[in-house]
Amino acid sequence: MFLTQLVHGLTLGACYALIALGYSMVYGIIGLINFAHGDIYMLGSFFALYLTSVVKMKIAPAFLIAMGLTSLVGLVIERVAYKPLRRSGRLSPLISAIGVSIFLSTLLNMYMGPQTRGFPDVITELQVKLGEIVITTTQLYIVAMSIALMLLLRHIVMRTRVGQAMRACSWDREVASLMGINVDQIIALTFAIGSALAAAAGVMMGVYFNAWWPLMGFSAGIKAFTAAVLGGIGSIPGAMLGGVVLGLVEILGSAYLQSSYRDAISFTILIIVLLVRPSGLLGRKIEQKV
Amino acid sequence: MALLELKEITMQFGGLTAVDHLDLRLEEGVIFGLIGPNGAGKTTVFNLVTGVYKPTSGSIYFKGERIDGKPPYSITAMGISRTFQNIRIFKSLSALDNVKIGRHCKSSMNLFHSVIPGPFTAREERDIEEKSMEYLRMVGLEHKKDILSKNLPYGEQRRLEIARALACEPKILLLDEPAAGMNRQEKTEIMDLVRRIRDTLGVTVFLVEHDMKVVMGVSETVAVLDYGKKICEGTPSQVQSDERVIEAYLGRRARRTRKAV
Amino acid sequence: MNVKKLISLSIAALLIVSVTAGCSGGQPTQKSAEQKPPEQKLADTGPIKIGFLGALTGNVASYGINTLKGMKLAVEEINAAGGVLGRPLEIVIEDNRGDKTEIANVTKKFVTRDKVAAVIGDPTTGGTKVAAAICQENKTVLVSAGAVGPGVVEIGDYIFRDVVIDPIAVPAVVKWLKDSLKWKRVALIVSVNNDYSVGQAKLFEDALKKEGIEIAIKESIQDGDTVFTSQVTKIKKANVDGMIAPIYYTEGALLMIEAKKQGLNKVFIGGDGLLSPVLWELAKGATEGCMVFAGFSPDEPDEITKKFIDKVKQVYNEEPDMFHAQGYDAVYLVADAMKRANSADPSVFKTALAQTKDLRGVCGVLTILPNREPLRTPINVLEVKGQKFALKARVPVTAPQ
Amino acid sequence: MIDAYTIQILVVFGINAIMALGLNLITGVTGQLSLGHAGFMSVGAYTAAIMTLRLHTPYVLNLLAAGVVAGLSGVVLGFPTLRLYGDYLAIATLGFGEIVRVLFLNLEITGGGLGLSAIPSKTNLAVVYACLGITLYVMSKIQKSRVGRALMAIREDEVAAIAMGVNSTSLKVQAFAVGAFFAGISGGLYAHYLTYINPNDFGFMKSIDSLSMVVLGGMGSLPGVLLGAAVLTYAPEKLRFLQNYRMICYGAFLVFMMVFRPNGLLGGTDLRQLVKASFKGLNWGAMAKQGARTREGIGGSKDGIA
Repeated sequence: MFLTQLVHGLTLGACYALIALGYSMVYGIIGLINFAHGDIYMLGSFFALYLTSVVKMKIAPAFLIAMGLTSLVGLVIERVAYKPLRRSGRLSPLISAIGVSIFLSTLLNMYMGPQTRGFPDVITELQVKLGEIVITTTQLYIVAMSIALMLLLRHIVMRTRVGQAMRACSWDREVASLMGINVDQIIALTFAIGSALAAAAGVMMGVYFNAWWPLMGFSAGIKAFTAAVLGGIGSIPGAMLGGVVLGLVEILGSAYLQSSYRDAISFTILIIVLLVRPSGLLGRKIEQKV
Repeated sequence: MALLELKEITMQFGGLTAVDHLDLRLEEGVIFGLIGPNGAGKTTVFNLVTGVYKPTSGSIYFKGERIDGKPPYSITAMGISRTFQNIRIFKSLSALDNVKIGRHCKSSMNLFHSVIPGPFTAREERDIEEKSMEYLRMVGLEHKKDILSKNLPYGEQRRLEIARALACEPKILLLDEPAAGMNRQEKTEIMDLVRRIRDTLGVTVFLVEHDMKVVMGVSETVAVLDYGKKICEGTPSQVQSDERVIEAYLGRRARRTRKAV
Repeated sequence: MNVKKLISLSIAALLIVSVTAGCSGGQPTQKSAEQKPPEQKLADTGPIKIGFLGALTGNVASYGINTLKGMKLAVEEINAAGGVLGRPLEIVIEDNRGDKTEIANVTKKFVTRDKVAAVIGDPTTGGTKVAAAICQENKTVLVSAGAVGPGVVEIGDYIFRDVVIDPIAVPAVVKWLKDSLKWKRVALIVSVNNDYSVGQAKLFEDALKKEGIEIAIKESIQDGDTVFTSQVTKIKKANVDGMIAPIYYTEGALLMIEAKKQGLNKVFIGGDGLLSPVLWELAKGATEGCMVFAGFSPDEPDEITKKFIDKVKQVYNEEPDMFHAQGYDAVYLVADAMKRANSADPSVFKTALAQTKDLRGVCGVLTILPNREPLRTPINVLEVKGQKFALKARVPVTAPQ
Repeated sequence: MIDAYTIQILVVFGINAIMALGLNLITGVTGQLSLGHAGFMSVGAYTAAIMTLRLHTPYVLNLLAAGVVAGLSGVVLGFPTLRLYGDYLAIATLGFGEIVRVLFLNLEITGGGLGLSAIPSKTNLAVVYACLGITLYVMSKIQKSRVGRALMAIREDEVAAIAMGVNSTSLKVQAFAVGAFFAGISGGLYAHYLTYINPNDFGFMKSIDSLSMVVLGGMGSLPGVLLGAAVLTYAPEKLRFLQNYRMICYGAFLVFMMVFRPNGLLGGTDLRQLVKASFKGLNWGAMAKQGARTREGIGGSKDGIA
């Protein structure tokens, strides 16, 4: 029983990690609490749903096209809703993000209806049995995907020129631009990558839970925010770790404590973790330079 | 009894020792300069005195009372106030409001007083306003009281920060590089101001400065820090002729230059 | 100082007033037209207005949208047949997002600006309670299509509902479970943030206790959840005869998918919250055999119901669910009362509404009891078979003493 | 001339404004981003409802108790979490709001998911505006006082504020307590107005709504917050003619407003300035522009990415 729950917890954690990765990346670079991230995730999932069920595409190409389309939408959103606000504190873009979130979710609500929709059978589900635990192929895909994307992302940020520019922008945008970095371009790129990651998460989660609905981004956004903060804002391995911890806490909390208190349990643990480590599990310590 | 006394102060950050067994004594009414090359630990000393850091070992006494380990705000209330190396005024508040916040520990209205009006609160508010204007006048900014402080020119921001620190009516004022980034004219003005603060208000001044002319011109006693250690202390002329000081400044610079080449 | 304070406060007040003046000045033409004395709306030959109260966006939008679709069909039919008292019906549509404040806003708008004769909705019990207080105060009839929880009609004599109410249905169904299916040990699943679910679960608990069926395990979910793994694992371990799941169809379908994944091959039974084609559209076979009790039966329907099902399919290209049916019936219930009372004045036709007896609707036969609670008989127990609900049993109910 | 629908909107505006003014003290004045303000409102609403339903206490007492209990919960939240900075604090407050919601969904006394109904309808326009008046008075007094200046100092630069002798932890807790007190009052008004409350009514969206009011109006500015509350209460109603497109337009409207006035409608102006401006016949727009602030301090944690 415990091992089964553990497997479920890890899978759910990998899902949260997937959403949190893109979130944390955008967050790390422009410091925006992007409440629209969840809705971008919903949109990515929608594209995949449309492509697989209406266009009857296979999942692999649908997955890639969904990521591409979503990153385009991400670019547009950045240009329209965030770029004009780059110099105006941190709460104005936050409200703007809420506007984008309401816009996207009601738009899809209008075109698709509020009903939850299932994905067609796009992945042949096989089961691997290890004693009492049963692991499905989808679960394996999700865990593998989130680890792969984390490594890829970390590679991009730490080892490439673009990543170097991103890190420069995250430390000090003005200095970065003085160094000849095109800050606008880098931020746009960050958004594109972040949105593509959100889409990847959306597709995987949509397939795994077999559910798409216009408001699915709302709770996903909160979970991503929570996972990112728990792991340490801006830290890519932190987002991964935060997601996994959150998933485990949710599953094990509802299995061994009270399932009706699930969210309260996970937030209590979050607050306790933050009190012990005020900048998250893997976050850099905030130094108040005097 | 010295006004401020640091005994055997050591401060370590991880493996780095920023301040190393430092002893300092400031008598009441002096202008005391602390100099040293970059990274010598001058600002750390200020942070230790004001309670931002807690020393790894050693003790700090103010008016005979031990203050290390106390929270910064209560150290301020006891009569130590400071300015910052990189100006830290309250940018989107007016110049007058900045100074009024300096009056915080000299007034006592709490939340309830501010809501329930009475003769006491009115009197106190009037007192805050008058005193704050006095300090603004002292630094020559009385005509700019309603201007948002971030819109003031650099030199005036520095002076505003000093006025804010004075508004606490400190026994001792810690100035962290008050002349940094100023032109000659402004530097002379700052030196005048420092002298006036001591002469008219009787405030002891503890000064960290990079600019030799300013330190030497205004201080009565100067101490030199190098790698967290005090290597010399005396009158400006004594310090200027001290071998170790010259070595710390010039010798190092010479070594560095060689390395860079 | 004091003068300054006064000035600043009065400026603030001025600001409010100017803002609110903007509020009320918004629709001057409309208002002057509607500021006529209230008798006028009842006497003239204009359309009889019915307010639709429900969410078209937000979390509970699917209930509101389908209720509205059902209402529209009924109104079309009635108008095509000459309307009520020679006047056509007209639905005033406003979205409330499922937000209580907006529900209050919309209801106030209905009763004061639109001067509707009746308000139909809200599909949720909580929303209905907020709206009911306002309707009662303003003497406008409210018929809830969906509020099944307790404490609704008690709000006042203008408040009605046309649902299968749980206090009557649940004991009957539990008795049937014991007698016909021989269940002895069950799991109870409740969605804690859904008032429908919490209310029905409480009734189930009482009824199960009374019938001597053991609740082996009680598990909680939340509306909006997609992950039910730990709940299903625990239920599977509890080794029960069946699961009682008074929850809505989306969570129901996802829960049943998870149950099938984990090899929990026991039957779920739930209330009309589960009655939606979403069950098999989403769950691809995982819901096979799942049971639902409701007043509405798409299988072996009578004439009226069959006509209704065909019409929904034809107009909206979808299978009707509970909300379509309740919305549709609510309009007929109101129209019937107006006809019998020969008046569209709420204070008059509410009496006729309270005397409704054996009204044939798509959800069965409806009688309003003396305490203004509806009695629907029989209760249909349906079973998911392939892509449809098949009638499994008809459980008769009688009015409680 | 004013019909019940208008009164309804005015009451809702008043309740929203009281809540937003409370949040403004925490976020706008003190600079602490709070995403759990609805949690305080919820505590207030439930306090009032439970008192009236179980103890049959008088209305005014219920309102006061709603404020006091919510204020205490602000202190309880404040002490442990105010050691956190920036977005770490934000998520802790969000967590608080969620914990309160889940707790109320599970407790017996709060009616769980069924909520509490049949709360006597007592709140009317006069009461709401009396409360709003008191709130405005208190807030304007606080903002102009020693405490208010210290709070603003914390927002501008906490390190410097402490160096000026400001006990920032204590003051932040006080700001949370007062902000929560008024959220509690608005919760009490809400409960006695709608007569029915449910934990889900005080979710994250409600917190976000009031945050939007504060930011849209202009943080720290009392008329700004009033205007923000008015606009965001009125806009969804005014947009009703758009039917299906209503919420889509509302979302676009939020984006547009922020892009158009990044510092809020009246960002950076305060009552005093407005009074002076209106006397001297100055240009209000210029005034706002002069006062416009960038608020880098809030939630600012330069962490970089790794």
